[in-house]
Amino acid sequence: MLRSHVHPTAVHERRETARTAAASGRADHDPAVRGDQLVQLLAPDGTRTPDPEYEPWVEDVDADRLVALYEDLVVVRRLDVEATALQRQGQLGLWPPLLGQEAAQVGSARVLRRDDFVFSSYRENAVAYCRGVDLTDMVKVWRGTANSGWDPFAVGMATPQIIIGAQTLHATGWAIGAVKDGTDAVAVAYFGDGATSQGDVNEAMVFSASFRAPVVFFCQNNQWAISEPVGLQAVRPLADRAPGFGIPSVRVDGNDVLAVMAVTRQALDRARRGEGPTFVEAVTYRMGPHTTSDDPTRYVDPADREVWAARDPLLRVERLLEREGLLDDQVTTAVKQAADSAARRMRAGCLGLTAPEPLSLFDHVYATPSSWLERQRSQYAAYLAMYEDGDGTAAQDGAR
Amino acid sequence: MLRSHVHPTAVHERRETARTAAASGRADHDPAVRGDQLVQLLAPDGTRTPDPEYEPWVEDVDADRLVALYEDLVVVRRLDVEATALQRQGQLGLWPPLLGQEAAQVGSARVLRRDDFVFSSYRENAVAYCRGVDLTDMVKVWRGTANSGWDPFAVGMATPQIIIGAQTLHATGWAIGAVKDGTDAVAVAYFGDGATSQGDVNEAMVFSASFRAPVVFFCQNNQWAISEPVGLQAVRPLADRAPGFGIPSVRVDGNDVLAVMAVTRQALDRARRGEGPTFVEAVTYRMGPHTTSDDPTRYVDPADREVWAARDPLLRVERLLEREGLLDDQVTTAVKQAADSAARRMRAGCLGLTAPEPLSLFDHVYATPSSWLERQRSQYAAYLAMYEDGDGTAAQDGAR
Amino acid sequence: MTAPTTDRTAGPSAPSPTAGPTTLTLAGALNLGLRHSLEEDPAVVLMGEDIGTLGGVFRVTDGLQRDFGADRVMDTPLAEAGIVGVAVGLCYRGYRPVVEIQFDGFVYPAFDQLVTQVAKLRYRTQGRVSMPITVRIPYGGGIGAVEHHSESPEAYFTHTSGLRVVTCSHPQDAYTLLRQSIACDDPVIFLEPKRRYWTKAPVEASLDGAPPMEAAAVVVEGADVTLVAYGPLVATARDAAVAAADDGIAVEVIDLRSLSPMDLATVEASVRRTGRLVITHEAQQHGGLGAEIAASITERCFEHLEAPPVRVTGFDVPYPPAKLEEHFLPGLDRILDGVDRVLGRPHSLTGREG
Amino acid sequence: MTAPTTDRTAGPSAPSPTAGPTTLTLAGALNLGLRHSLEEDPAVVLMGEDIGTLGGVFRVTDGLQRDFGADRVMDTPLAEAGIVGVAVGLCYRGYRPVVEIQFDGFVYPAFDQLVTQVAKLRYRTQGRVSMPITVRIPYGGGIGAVEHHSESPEAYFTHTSGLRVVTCSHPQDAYTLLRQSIACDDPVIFLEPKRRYWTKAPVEASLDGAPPMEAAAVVVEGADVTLVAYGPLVATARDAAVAAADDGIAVEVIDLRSLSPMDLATVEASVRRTGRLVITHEAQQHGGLGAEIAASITERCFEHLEAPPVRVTGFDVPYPPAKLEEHFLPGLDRILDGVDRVLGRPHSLTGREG
Ligand SMILES: Cc1ncc(C[n+]2csc(CCOP(=O)(O)OP(=O)(O)O)c2C)c(N)n1
Ligand SMILES: Cc1ncc(C[n+]2csc(CCOP(=O)(O)OP(=O)(O)O)c2C)c(N)n1
Ligand SMILES: [Mg+2]
Ligand SMILES: [Mg+2]
Repeated sequence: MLRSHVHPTAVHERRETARTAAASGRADHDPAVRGDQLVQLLAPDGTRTPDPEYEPWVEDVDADRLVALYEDLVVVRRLDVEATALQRQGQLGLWPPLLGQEAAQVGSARVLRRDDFVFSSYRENAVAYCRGVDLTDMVKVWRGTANSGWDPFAVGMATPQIIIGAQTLHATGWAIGAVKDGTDAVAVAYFGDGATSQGDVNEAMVFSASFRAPVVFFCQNNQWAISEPVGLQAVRPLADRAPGFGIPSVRVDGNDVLAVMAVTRQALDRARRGEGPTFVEAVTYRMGPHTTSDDPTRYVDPADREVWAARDPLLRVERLLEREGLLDDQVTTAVKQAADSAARRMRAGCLGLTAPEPLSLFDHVYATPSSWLERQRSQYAAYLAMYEDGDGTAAQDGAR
Repeated sequence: MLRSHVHPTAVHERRETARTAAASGRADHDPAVRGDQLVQLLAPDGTRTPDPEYEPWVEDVDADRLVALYEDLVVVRRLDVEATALQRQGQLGLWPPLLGQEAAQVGSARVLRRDDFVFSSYRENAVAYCRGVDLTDMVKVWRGTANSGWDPFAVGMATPQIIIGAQTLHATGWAIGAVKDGTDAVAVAYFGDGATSQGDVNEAMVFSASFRAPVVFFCQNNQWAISEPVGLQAVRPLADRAPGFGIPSVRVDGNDVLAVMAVTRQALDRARRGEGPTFVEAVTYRMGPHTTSDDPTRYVDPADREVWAARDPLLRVERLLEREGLLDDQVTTAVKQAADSAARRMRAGCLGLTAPEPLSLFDHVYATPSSWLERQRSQYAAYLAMYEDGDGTAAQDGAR
Repeated sequence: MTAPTTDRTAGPSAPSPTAGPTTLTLAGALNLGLRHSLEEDPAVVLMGEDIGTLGGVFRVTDGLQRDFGADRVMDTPLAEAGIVGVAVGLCYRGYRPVVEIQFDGFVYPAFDQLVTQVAKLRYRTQGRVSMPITVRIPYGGGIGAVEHHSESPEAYFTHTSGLRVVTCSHPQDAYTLLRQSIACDDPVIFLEPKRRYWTKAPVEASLDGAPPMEAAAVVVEGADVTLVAYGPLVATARDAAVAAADDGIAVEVIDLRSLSPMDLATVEASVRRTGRLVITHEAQQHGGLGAEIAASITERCFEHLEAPPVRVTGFDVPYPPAKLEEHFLPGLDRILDGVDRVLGRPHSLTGREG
Repeated sequence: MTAPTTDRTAGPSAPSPTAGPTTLTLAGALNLGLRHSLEEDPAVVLMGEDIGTLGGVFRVTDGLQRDFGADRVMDTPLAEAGIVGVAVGLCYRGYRPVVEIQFDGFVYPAFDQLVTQVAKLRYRTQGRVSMPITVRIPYGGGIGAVEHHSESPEAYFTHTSGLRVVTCSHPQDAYTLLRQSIACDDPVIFLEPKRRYWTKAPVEASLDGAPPMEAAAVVVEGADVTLVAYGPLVATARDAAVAAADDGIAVEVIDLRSLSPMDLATVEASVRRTGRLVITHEAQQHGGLGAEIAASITERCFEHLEAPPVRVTGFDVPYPPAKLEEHFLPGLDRILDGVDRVLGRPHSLTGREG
């Protein structure tokens, strides 16, 4: 028979939860999420949505933890706004805003262990924040002073990947290595909806399924790949793609920080128990431009944006806190101060970043010196030395 | 909820046939086909298997047509044996046998229209035969006298693709073009189980689903990619992969010529009606080596091969013909003669193929002459002319 | 990532092929070339990421989907191998696909389809299957972009038999070469110097009397040194010629235009007069196109050379961060230093070996 | 496709690193090198298509999965981008992956991962992330194979900053260079001359006293002409030197070994003595490595050159069908014709331009 169902096989036998549509409904009228159910624990109005399967995964989230999550969300949004401002002021060359995707990033990143490892794209600055990336390091790439800002091994996160989808294979390789090493650490690959069309991402699913690699494929479906709507990449929900590769998947309300935490924890748990990869589709929305160079007025319907504005990931935590009486002045002030202080640190760090020393151009191409390149370096040093001011600046006109 | 089911969406709403397990069962004990049902119309013992969904697609197959199919199967097997012999005798450099895959190839190729277009790999010589490829043209590549043997437009079939999976994208592009042209012709991409791991094949599924391209992805799962069993490429049946891309799929007994015809017709019909791509997994077995250079004793369990020998695609048609009293001496003799005659023609054609003229090396690199290459050609002509015998043979030692 | 973009394309009231010269940016001239190709030949289709609704991240395809429909100007899924592989299939049906690769650094996923299919299909099929694909790639640095947005991959393509490679340096050639590339029955890698997208000049929107696609152009005449450049560095080379003139040195600047095949006859004729050759490109030096030019010209003009050809190129490092790119890219002064070197005047390596 | 294979590898009773020379085929020496690398360093893992149970289509990995387990010698799914991308991830965890690409023509799907990731990760991360990957690629023609099985893609890699590229021409170097490549903290493209897999010679299974990976080797001394070759053509170049000696011409043959970086000092020293340079490789000429050698040596030895460097290479056409490959590949006579040319003796182009 022609089939559109994927039948589970013995290879990856799993409990099939006979789940009611409890968590769904709210988003069903929306074309972006039509025809499918989203895991949700926290509704846009700040009420908790009961979900017997996923509730247990966040039962440790007490008042303190909730406030901490709120602070994260506020801080990363503040940092995003600050970086956008820095770009507008000419201090950064470019910035890819994450506005709207805070919950997807914070929720998933905050449940990782130190020894887990993140392979992300360029937009995961909130993930980087949660991993402990220094705020100055975070903007180096965007200021153009370095091709990457931090030491991946110090924070358990690779530096931003610009080639769409390439990092999913790296995560898979890391995960295969983790198994070889006998650890239960997990690799997490972050990528977008557009990335799912790339061969690399599909090959990562093939390899990770074959090797039962402990990797979580965390897809932020923010509805756009620059100007292209997700419907151009896929005619079915992205989460539907994984099961055919033998990878269980889950579709979560990506603007619900609790639900994101829950599904990510479940995926991590599967991976740690040796059950292999999981695919998470976090359904969210890119509220800003693709990058500061983009002009979304050319392709975004403002009405759509409005619909999503009502699902704001930060606001719903704020409402929950209000409902539960946790949002007193003290908290509000502390959170605001944390955000402002982070923004100040990022700004100061950014402004302090200067162009690297010219001859550093030749550093770190190879681990061991190359005769050929050493010659070029010394010739360029001689060239720079011709100029009186010694630092070679007068000589520099390559970009004109 | 974690899911392994793919939910059909409104985008590709289709009839879900509540089909019983009638056609399955026979192969269920076999690891190669475990856990799933195969469409089957003709059992290994030559009995017809009733199947209300697929039966109608082959109801025009009368006695004559059945005998013709039988002849096809016998002829293509005979040609395959002949080509293998030619290779052993040093007349061909290499040959990729199709032994065991006759029904999958003949069944699918014989239901195509003249204006459909095939994009295949290197193993589809039975498809080429059915498309009307000249037998001498068929062996040119393997004798090394040309990089491809025939005019694709004369027979509606591209020449063999060696880069695994690349042709699936070509089929998709052709199909997109066919829609633009307003024709209901269909592209058929043939590829193997191993190919499903390549990015290209997955991207072909993405593009064809997005553009609703009339393409049939015909995957011959012959259980092997050289020495690698299909289980290394996929932990679930290959047909399970397509639905997640929005492409309906079907798993068919690839050794049953009638079932293959039926599912292919259904797929072609969908495509012609504008319903887009279909994925067919023809479950079969490579009874011979990967190519004449391969040594399958290093990796094939002879017991497995025995299991599959009992499912021989040719034998079961023979048994059906016997049962129906259609296999009299006249038919047997005629079929044998057709096969022998084809083999003789192939052999004679092969032996008549000689090395191309040396300077043809420079032909057809560009449509319009290139100054650079014309210079090389004339310099090489001068070089050849230095040698007394004029044809340059004394000069040729490049390969030593 | 997208680089800064502006909206300065030809627009709907585009000059017709017979209307006489209009002042256009290089990006606008490309847009007009695409428009006229679409108008002239129904087999022409455009494909790429963000080329439809958005009009491309550099707006080179601005307005074309609106005017020619989504059937001819197709936004595609985000997969370069897929785009090029699908273009191959369209060629089998007689189409002439014009593919946009969003930035230089994103062409590599398509490399297999380009090298094993696009470049080889005509040869493989003894001329039966044509691949009239044009692959447009914005390339080169100087725009302060992040990694993978400033590369010069031309040498990978010029080493690939079966491909043609051309590049433009000013609006007129943007128009002319693009239309010729699309009309060409061979696959053409069409490299667009992205930092020159906003250069303005009058454009004659006609192919009448246009030089052939293969021809190099002498853009500044001079008797002392031959300076070969292409794409983004032609403007820099012209500036260098002006600066050298102040020193009494007459630099002849050749804009190569076609990188494969190259019009070496034009270079050869010049070097036979000047006896001195400087080649400049942004791409890394090792195995760059400069090596081929130097080697070929040495082979053809050995007796005429007064000094070994000098290459002024990017260094053999990955493209550096934006704040270092001025050191990577050949600029006016480094080119002049190369000119001094072939002339035996004091230069940066005076007194050093080699 | 697989090419003809035989089973002549070192086998389980492989000589230990200290056992003294054994006669091995080039394929056997590679097998032994892999074995010793696996023994010496637990971080070394092998990945590829058909390398485990089958032992590789050329049997270079024969017996290694049996002896080191499927955990260290991994058959992978059929996807080259996947293999290389996964190898990158393994490097992040401290592994040293040795990847086999089955044939030269199948490396292109991995090109993106090689160029944008493997080559650039160290630079991108300011030295924090190492990519000690070795990519083994059987390359070159002369085995009568079908399309995509006879290519010489080295120039794509030698133009890619961040990669090292080496190739071996005889069993000893097969062993030595492979072990050095695996031990190297940089990514190395390791090119194996497939038509020489069955060449036999004594191999010292030790790295003691081995020349550094970067060093070229003068394999035949001679005062009249310098002939630079690498990989499969070193044997042909040696034969050419013998043939030339009959004519009283002393050809110095240099086996380049490392293609990036190149040991030009050795070539330069030779050319300063001979004043004449011939370069040969199977790869297409346009933008091939020969262009870089010719350009660089001209730059460094201009005053010493008596004639322009001559390149004897594959022609600028896609790899032809097997029955034409003898015309494509540089052979003894074409190399000798090149030698005649640099010596000003009568040759095929005598009386022609250029
Ligand atoms: C291989 C490659 N092709 C094209 C691009 C250009 N590009 C940068 S971001 C982007 C869209 C990515 O969309 P998605 O994967 O949904 O991630 P998002 O930007 O929405 O986070 C594109 C096409 C690229 N960086 N890499
Ligand atoms: C890109 C690429 N990688 C590797 C190969 C080498 N190769 C040739 S056939 C083959 C196995 C293909 O298996 P499958 O797709 O199942 O087709 P089958 O040979 O079984 O018909 C391999 C690995 C190739 N031809 N192309
Ligand atoms: Mg997106
Ligand atoms: Mg197979």
